[in-house]
Amino acid sequence: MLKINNLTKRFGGLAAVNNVSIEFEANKINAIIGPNGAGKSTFFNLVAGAMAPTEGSIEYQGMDITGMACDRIARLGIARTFQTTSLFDESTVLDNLIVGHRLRTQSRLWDVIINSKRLRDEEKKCRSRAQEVLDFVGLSHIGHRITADISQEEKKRVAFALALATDPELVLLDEPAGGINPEETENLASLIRKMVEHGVTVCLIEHKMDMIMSLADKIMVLDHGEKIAEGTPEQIRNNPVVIEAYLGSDDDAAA
Amino acid sequence: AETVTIGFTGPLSGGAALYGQNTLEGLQMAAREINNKGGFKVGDETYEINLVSLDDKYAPSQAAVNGKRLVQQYNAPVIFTPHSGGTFALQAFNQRDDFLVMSYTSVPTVTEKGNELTVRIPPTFTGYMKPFTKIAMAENGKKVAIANATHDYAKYWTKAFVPTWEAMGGTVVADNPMDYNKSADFYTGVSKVLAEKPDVLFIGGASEPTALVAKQARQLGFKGGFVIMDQAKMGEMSKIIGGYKMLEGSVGVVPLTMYEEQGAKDFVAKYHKQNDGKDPTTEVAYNYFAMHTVIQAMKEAGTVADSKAIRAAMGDALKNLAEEHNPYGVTEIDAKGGMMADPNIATVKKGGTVELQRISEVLGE
Amino acid sequence: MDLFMQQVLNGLTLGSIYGLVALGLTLVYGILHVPNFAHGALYMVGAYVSYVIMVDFGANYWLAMLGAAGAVALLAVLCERLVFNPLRHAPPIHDKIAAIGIMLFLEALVQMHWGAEFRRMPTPYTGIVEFAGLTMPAQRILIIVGAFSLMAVLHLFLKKTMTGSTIVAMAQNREGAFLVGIDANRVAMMTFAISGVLAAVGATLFAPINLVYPAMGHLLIMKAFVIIILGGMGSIPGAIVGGLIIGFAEAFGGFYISTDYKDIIAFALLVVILSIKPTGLFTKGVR
Amino acid sequence: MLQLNEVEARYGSFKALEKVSMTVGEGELVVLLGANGAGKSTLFNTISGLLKPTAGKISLNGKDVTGLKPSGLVQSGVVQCPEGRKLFPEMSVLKNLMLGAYVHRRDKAAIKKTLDQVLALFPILDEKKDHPAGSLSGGQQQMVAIGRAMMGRPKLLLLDEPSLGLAPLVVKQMFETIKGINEQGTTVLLAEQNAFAALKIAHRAYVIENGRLVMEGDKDAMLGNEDIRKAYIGA
Amino acid sequence: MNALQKISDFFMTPAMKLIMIVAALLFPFVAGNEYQIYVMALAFVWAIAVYGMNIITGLCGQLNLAHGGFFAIGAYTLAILTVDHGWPFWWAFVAAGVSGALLGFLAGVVSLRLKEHYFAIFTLCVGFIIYLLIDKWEELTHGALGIINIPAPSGFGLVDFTETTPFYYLALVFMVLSIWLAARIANSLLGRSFRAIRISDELAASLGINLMRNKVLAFVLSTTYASVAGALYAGMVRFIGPAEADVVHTFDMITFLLVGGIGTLMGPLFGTLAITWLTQSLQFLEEYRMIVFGPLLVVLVIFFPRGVVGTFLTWRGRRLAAVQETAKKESASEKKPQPNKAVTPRNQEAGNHA
Ligand SMILES: Nc1ncnc2c1ncn2[C@@H]1O[C@H](COP(=O)(O)OP(=O)(O)OP(=O)(O)O)[C@@H](O)[C@H]1O
Ligand SMILES: Nc1ncnc2c1ncn2[C@@H]1O[C@H](COP(=O)(O)OP(=O)(O)OP(=O)(O)O)[C@@H](O)[C@H]1O
Ligand SMILES: [Mg+2]
Ligand SMILES: [Mg+2]
Repeated sequence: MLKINNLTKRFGGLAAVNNVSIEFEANKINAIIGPNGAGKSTFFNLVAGAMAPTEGSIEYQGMDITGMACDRIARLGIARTFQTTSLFDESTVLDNLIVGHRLRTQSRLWDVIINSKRLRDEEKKCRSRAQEVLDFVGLSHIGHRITADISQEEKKRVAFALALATDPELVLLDEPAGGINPEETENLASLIRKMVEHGVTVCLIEHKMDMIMSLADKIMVLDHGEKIAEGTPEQIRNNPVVIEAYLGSDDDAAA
Repeated sequence: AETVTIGFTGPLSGGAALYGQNTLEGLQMAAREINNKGGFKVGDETYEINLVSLDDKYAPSQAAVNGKRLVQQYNAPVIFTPHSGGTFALQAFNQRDDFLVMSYTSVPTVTEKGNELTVRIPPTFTGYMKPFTKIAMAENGKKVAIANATHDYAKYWTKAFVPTWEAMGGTVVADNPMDYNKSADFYTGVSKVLAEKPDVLFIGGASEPTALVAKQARQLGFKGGFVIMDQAKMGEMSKIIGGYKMLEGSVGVVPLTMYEEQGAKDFVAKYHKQNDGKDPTTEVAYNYFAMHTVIQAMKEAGTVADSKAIRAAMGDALKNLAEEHNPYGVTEIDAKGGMMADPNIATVKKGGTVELQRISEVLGE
Repeated sequence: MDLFMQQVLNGLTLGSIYGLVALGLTLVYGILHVPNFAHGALYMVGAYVSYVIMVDFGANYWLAMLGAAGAVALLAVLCERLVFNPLRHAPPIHDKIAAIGIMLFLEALVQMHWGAEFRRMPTPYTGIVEFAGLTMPAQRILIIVGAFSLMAVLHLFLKKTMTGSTIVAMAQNREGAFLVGIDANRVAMMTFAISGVLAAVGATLFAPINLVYPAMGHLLIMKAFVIIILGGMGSIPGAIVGGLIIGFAEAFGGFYISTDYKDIIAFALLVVILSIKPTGLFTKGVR
Repeated sequence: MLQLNEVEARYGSFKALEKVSMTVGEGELVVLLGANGAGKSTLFNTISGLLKPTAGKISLNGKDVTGLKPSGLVQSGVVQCPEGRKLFPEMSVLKNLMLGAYVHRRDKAAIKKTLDQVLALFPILDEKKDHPAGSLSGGQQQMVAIGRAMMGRPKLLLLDEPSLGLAPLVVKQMFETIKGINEQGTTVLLAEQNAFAALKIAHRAYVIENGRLVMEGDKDAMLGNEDIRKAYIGA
Repeated sequence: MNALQKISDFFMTPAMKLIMIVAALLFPFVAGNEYQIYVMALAFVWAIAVYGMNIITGLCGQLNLAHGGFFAIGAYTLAILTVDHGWPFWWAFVAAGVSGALLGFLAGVVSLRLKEHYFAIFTLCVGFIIYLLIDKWEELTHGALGIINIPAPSGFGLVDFTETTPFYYLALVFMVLSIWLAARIANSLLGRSFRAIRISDELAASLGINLMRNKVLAFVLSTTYASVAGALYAGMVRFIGPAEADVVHTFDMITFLLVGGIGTLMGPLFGTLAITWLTQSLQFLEEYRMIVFGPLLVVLVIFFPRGVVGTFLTWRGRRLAAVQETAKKESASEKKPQPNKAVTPRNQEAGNHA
């Protein structure tokens, strides 16, 4: 589904991502782990089109998307969440989600002026999609609340729903469980599984090893911008290079 | 007694506030004078003046709004405005709404477009072209460089001045007007025109920046004379640059304080008394005169409401106006509503002495 | 050649004053992210205070400068306390509007008190210095020397002293500055005070070759804004270099092209530079 | 050393802390456990003075410090390493650290010593010391934040979720570091979601829920508590 | 539900809109004099421009300080075409809108590459360049002299728009059209795209929204509004000069927007009318009125940052959420199915950007 060839991104002298090649399969959960500053977020930025790579290519469903603009890539079916998401505070939660489906609609200024049937249909479609994703992330009970008033954790799930509203085939989740307690992490993990069941491919950056190990079908480990390992959780857990660079020998702390 | 409302819209705040306030001051001074004497009589009725002034920040649209307000809400038959833009904006509806525009601007177009209810208070500036040119050429030479301001009034001036200068055998060696109100510094502009070695520098805007331009020209080694546009008054300039020495060889207009005529002297004395010896500006004097003229015209016309009749009585009003109310000695109004006068112009001779002459004297008419 | 050198000196005069005013603006922007539209009004008040001290109290030029610096610093601090501090969490448009409110207020106040007329500020330095065919009034030399010395002092203060660093720190993270024990309010006040001082000194230096009137700050503040976005907002070298660029653009553009179009030249320059480098000349690539 | 008495804090009308009373003794390492939004950061910000309590009293070594400004508290030795780091992004890493020692700015020699310690603790920072802090990765920035707090040579160090966004290996080192800091005599109050690791190095712990302290106990009692295990350790 | 809440609900109903329109239609009959009608008509013209600003600044989050410049471009296009080239008013009027759109497109493409404060100050400079061009390019614009004798809108022999009252209705029609279109845009998917950009560029782009295209569209819409307003203005005041392009007008418009409530539907109108009448009533203070007005502005942004309409809407939104919460609790305790959608009034969500 996603094929990365010799991807490199340099900031000045620093190679944040260095010659990484990997292939992610459809309908799987793919995780990226690695020490801080390994280049994980940068990797996501490259895939999502927020930055152009210095070298290398990205192929998505057989199509070369290297250097393509962010919004086009989103329309091709790649969605993402950010570590910190801002939302439209003065609107209701549901309202925030409607725009998520905008990229699947065709209406232009002209439709708006004449209030065309197309526009009305599409607005209906967006609204029902928003309701769906809200149900999906389990927040339908707060759809009417002003976004400023919901809890931080609920906001995270709204951001999640927003990504889903774009009808993605691949979602990139950057540390979705950062600052979330174990119970909620577990809920989130089931949510991710549920997404895969519904035919979405997931790419995930996370430091919570428990979660990764139980969720991921495939893990890529980055260090200093380079891919140092790739494989199933089992393989990664026992990979000495990874242990050396990242996990540490005593996994107490990673509990 | 009854009251009659006279309106004013002009810049009372913002960059042109000083100018607007000076014009208003002249109107207020006259109104106060009349009211203190118990008002004025039209027919059997005695009226007092209620002068309502509104700020328009020099914006034509605000002048229009103010005009509407003065007419509709205050029933003013006469509205004073000290700028051409405001005048044009008022002219869009003054005939329909039936009020007289008293315009303090020397831009000729305000009375040339055939508006029947407009009076232009000062004489047009075109009268200065020939005498200024004649004197400047005689004192200095035939090469002029243009370095006056860029606002509308200065543009009008330049447009009239250049052909006159050339028609009388002169050449324009440089043309580089500058924004007098907004420029931080004139050095660059002045050195640019001086590079063409002119005999005469044509300058002018508000008095104070004009004085700075003259000073900087001297600092940069200019030895010729200045033609000073009438908006700047030599007297006020001399205060900024310490006397007339720097203006040697220049021609321009002088403040009323230097006029020899009795009307002028009376007015200046009166003003000095009321203002701790401060000199009156031209704006004060002309608007003082204009207010008296309007009231005189009301008396002549026998009405305080009929603006057409008041306009029609202007000519007679001028004839019967007391000398002390007419510092500039204006005697006539033309058919289109322009006041006509024969003002003094001044030449600064060697050593900084100032010589006054009427325009008609210079031209030998 | 003389004429060329003359323009260089003119450019320096203008550039140093522009730079000084832009510096105050950029510092305040750095701390509160407020484009302080009232800065031009502070400059204007500075000129009036100097004028009053010299003309009405007959004090000496340098004393007047000192007095103006103190008074405007106080005024700037008041603005910070009463207006910008309460607005620090508000969306950016709000600060701008509030700044405009202050500007309108100060201008109206000055006009009420001193009237709208042009005033001429005296200076003891009326001589003209001539060398190598160049004429240079003493006051202009004073402007250049004074402005650049002040900039140098400020630079050293910000770079070399811990107190200076607190200003830079706070510009980058207010809460972070709190947490290391910096009294952020004091720093904000100090910054506003410095910007006030820069405005007042700039005004006292420049007013003697110009005029003092309520609207005198308008175009200057506009130019100062051009300068700080040209140089990169919040950047100190940016403000100085930007000031010089605009000063020279005006001097040379005004001389070799047209004085009437010199402002257009400055603004066109801005469009060109920002089209090439959208964050200004001196911003680093990090946010 | 630190004593809170019925402290209350609000955001507008929302009561984020309710009657919080707690003590932290000299030399202790106390952990504050709580779910997302329980009020940990709010409590920390209240102690460090970023937030003013609406009721209650906070005292430090018997001295009332309620409502003191953060700068005052740093002076008295309370230094917080905040959630979200709050670095000076365009300043170099080194300058960030130096500013951490702002209140000790006159004591040049001591600053140098602390700096060496910090750089030894986080060698990557030594490597990056001339880079702007904002160009570092999330985890590296966290190190700068902790390092900066340590530069203040705190008597009481408040660490708000220092492990947030850190790689497991670094988390482990981090906890060891914290333990080390504590053993050298600094009192530490630590907010964590990583309850197990935190408890292992702690002396005592409090549990906060919905702005209220609901449980307190020493390390072993906490580790043995079934509810705690279920709610926060997830084992 | 108390009386206050009932009233607030009433504000959101279609009946309220009807009342407002009827009130506007009746205004000339109840106005004390023509001056009030004139001021009102002028305020309507300004309001049109402010609605434009609300699209780029309120919805899309880009503070455009060149707005006054585009107002002037509209006014000048109309004036030049009618006075110098003898075009009929309405043709020139259309051309004014088109030139506002075209020049807006050009300016937008250049300036929208910049972000936040850079964009704001850059557009401030764009506005100043427009001013300078108008002031200096004498061959085209008559420079500092301005353009006089601009014709009033032609009434095709049916009405005379040089009269104040007919012009008032004309301005009213254009303003209602503007609000109608603004509402359409705000509540449509297009408006939602704009708002997503306002939240964050990054987020919007990740949702597949083409930043540049949408920003330029919003910018062009806003400049078109501004130039249409400018053209009407020229037909009303019938004299224009370079001062029309002064930044002061832009500042005025921001003030209107802020007082009314930025990003809301009725805010621009409310703010424009409120401030216009306030300044008119402060006229008696003459040159000192800024001493009152300046601090008033400061107080307003400190204590009512969302403006009047914005404050009202937020308050109402909270209340509705609370009402639903209790409704839900009650229904839950009665073990009925949740009347989720039934409770949501249709205009609730419109209300937030309304
Ligand atoms: N815009 C940028 N400019 C310069 N350097 C950058 C930029 N963005 C990231 N870097 C550098 O690239 C490297 C990789 O950063 P990245 O944010 O991708 O790490 P990460 O793997 O996501 O780390 P973490 O887990 O801590 O979030 C870091 O050394 C960082 O300092
Ligand atoms: N600035 C604020 N305004 C309003 N409410 C706030 C604010 N900051 C926090 N809250 C609310 O106060 C409560 C406690 O938040 P706090 O940040 O203290 O939690 P926490 O325990 O630190 O959570 P986390 O583990 O996510 O850091 C939450 O419900 C949160 O939504
Ligand atoms: Mg990252
Ligand atoms: Mg927290």
